Amino acid sequence: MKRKIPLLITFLVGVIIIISEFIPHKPFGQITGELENWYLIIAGFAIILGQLSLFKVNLFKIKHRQKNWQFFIITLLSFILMVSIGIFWGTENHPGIFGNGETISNTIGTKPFDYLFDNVYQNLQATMFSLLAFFIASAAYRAFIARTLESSLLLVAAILVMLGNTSLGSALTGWLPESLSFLHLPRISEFIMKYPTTAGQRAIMIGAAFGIIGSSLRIILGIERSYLGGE
Amino acid sequence: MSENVKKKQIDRRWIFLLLFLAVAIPLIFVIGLPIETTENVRMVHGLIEQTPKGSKVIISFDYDPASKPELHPMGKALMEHCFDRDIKVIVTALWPMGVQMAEDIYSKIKDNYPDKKYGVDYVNMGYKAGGIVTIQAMGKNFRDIFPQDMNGTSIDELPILDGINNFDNLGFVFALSAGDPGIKQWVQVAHDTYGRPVSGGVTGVSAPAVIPYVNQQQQLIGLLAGLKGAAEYELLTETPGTATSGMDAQSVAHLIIIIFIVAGNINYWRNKKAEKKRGE
Amino acid sequence: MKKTILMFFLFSASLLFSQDIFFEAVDNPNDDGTAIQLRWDASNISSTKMIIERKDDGGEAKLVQKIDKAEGEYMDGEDIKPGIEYVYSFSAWDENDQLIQKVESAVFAQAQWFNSEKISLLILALIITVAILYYIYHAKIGKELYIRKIAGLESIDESVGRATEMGRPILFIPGILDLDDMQTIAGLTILGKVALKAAEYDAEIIVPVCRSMVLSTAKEVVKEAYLKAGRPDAYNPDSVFYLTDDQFGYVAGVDGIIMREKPAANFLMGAFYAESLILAETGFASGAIQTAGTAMPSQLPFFVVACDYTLIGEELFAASAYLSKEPNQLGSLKGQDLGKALFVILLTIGIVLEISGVHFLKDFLMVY
Amino acid sequence: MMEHFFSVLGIWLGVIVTFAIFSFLYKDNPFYKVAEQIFVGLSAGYWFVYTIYFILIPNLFDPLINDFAGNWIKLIPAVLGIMMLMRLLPKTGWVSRFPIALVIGTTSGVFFLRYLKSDVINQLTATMMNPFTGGDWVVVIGQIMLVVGTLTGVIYFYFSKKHEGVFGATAKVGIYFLMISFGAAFGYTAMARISLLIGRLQFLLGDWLGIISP
Repeated sequence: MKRKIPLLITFLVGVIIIISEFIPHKPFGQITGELENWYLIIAGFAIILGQLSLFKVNLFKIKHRQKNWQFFIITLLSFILMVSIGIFWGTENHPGIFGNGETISNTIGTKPFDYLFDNVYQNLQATMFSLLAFFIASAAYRAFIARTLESSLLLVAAILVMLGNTSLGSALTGWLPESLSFLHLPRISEFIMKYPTTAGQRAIMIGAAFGIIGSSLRIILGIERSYLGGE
Repeated sequence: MSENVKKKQIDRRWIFLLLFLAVAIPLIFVIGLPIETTENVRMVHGLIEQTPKGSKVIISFDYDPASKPELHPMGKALMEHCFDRDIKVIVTALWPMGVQMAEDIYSKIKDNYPDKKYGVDYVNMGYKAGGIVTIQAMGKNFRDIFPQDMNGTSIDELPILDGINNFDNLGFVFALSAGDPGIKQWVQVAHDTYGRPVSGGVTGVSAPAVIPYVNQQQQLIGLLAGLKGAAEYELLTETPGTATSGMDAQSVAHLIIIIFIVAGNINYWRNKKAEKKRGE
Repeated sequence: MKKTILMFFLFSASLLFSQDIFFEAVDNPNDDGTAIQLRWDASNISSTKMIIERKDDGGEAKLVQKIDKAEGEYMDGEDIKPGIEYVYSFSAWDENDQLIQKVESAVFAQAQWFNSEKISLLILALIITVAILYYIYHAKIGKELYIRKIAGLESIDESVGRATEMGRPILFIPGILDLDDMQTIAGLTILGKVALKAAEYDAEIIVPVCRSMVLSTAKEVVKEAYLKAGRPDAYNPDSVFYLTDDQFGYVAGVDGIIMREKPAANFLMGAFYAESLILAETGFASGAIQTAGTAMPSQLPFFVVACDYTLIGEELFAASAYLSKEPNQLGSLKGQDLGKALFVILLTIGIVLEISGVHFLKDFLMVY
Repeated sequence: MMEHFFSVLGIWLGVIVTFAIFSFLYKDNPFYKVAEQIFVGLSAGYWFVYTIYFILIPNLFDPLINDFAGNWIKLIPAVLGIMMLMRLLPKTGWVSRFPIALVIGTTSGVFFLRYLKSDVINQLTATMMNPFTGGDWVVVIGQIMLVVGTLTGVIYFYFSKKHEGVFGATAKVGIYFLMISFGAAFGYTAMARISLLIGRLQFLLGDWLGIISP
């Protein structure tokens, strides 16, 4: 009961979706359309679940005084802050339960939710990801070594693409005559991208696609059940 | 194997500092190196040029502030290009923060287009979860997925959405995509299932994986890839912005990284040789 | 499709007498009968106002769309039902509000039972489904299915041996995603193999993880490996431990371990994001033999240049199937292989045909 | 006046968190940890609020409240959604299997079709070309590389045959193409990461210090 019905649901839903691809006639399209609408709503609940689980996990860590537990208080506080100002006064285009909070908006320029998003969140996220520029530079010097024919090919292609993808590439080889224009760095980089890279990435894409097709099929047919969890 | 390397390891923080300077200095002292356009960007430009006036298009903002430096200039140049060509823009977002990204661009450019009205020439439909399944649902019934725009106005009161029941009457779909869900899902559904033209702009990280879709089948019509793609597009639409002004720094930083790779390799092989000699 | 065109001619040919404006209404093919395609070309006349109207089953005319393009197409999907006749009219006015011309076109909306454009998709879907099920069945009844050796896996013996020789530990990282990711599962299968070797050679193994679910599974995997090697006493439960959930915090933690313990061999097997290159770099700098494997395409380049061996994409799953001998994985892999073989064969034939100027195979596979 | 104060304060807040994160480059430290946890908390809060305002209200609550008779069917996903939330409690966790089964079934069905069509069949037809036509010799060479690279690349990922003889050589060619494509990916990733740093410095030098015009 706890396992059989979910397996049956997965099977029926998967099969209906696949069938309706080939049979445009009623009622398959309608059923699929309805299922897809439900999916959106359930996905919404799943996101809520995700955020609440995060809350729960952090609460657990604080309660059991896990390593660095003090920092997780900050996580919880920022979460509560963002949610409450979002619900009280809403977001840029959405009123909250206390309306639009005009007094506050007039004082700080925007709604508090957007103020936090624009000034704190945006900068935090953008900076987190910009750290990677530094790590790439350091790894470039310390770890990217051409030890084999394979890695040499990789690095040469990388350098050509990097040169071609800058203004520098045009400046360096801009003097080449028309008859040698294929040696122009931006052209070389475009060539690498358009042919060998497309070929390589296409091979990966196809391999991965068969993998996804295989696992989808196993899930629909109930052969693969790990998504239901243990017990 | 690489015992040799660690003995002469320099502190990586010096490398960090060098890169920081390599990016900061060209931003302050602008060189203005030339930019050349590539075919994929010209294809994107051509698609918008060839779309008839009055057409309605979807621009999907599927990114968040983490990719803003790359995708935001594309979004801005594209939206201006559409407004210049009298193309009506319907904004959707598969990432929640995409809503804000689109609004940020619209609020910056709307003063230059006083005759463009919200709800007639532009609308922001807000965020929907569910990725590929939701896109497929839009293709069946757009109005079920988007009963309201982001302000809560009913879809029936928005003139721009007259006749938009699914993807049928759209000029094209343009995805500004930083990952999953994003451009791949739009290609798979909007083009490969419903036959609408799809184009897009992606971050440099995802560009190679998306490039096989730019092919004879026209699964994608052109592609803007990373800051360079954005700068080329700014050049074509003659609206230089942050992408163009960032290209100098980009060039110098690339050069620095290339020098690092070459120096690192020379270093490695020299140490290796020295070690071999000692070993003999 | 042919029938539709024929019907369209029967109904609208008589109405299309004018040369100035071209206008036609056609049933949208391969749908459930709820859309009509409208196409027009009024570029021969100069008109300031054009509209399309529709009469449902002889009822009142109502506006479908105002037109501002001289040439174009529009899909009408507003309350269309199959089996009803719709009469569409296209009217154009000049600047003095004088009607220049009105063209009518009638059409029946129809629902189809099979989408003829998708026949190639259906055939390929069936072939692949049957192939995968066939091979899974074969694997289940115990038939031997061959899988080639994966180059990266051969490094396990070498790495573990070297670690033993040097008296330094082995570091294993099963990616940074949770158990619901296939790559993590594949990583843990490989962990089983590495831990077994480590137990046999009596080398120390360290497994820092960043998900609590992964922690318990990884513990079990390592413990089982030591049992299998007949050395349950040598198993140290503290060798598998949880660091932290967040990406960069985890990286900083693992970096610290690499610096302190100086493992002789690193294994990075599973799903990785941006942290891949930091881990690989630190590992390289510490002088370890590194073996990596991931299906994250954007991280593969960094592994290839900074590691000694790399399992590329699908190889990770193949390695896991090879090691676990699990019939579902094995059978599925074989079925997918058949798909790839079919791809190569069709592509080769297709290219030969294209070169000789025969296009039917490509046309058959193409939908639009 | 106040508005100006808050807009300046906003920039300073941005600068402070930017440097807090950058401090990780020196070493892992409490400032970084605090900034990181604020990031996690705000992010979760943002998703939470947006999901309610953009999905649950317009697609579920509003239709049910305004026109219950026409939308009663939406009670089904509502119940399934609540079943999903029961995962939060260990005892009722199993209830969430029903909505998960529906979600996984839908995704699997959609993936099966879409990947087969877009990533297999359409890639097949896109590669099915006469490589000798369509442009000058550069294009012809490129197209030959495209065809050969795709074929050999797929062969590399074929696991049912030993890599030896002609087959092994073909797979070897495939790996070279994969490596070139990884090289391009490497170059593009490096470009992307640097762009992000440029974006940050444009903020610091422009919005904050005003040295460059943003």
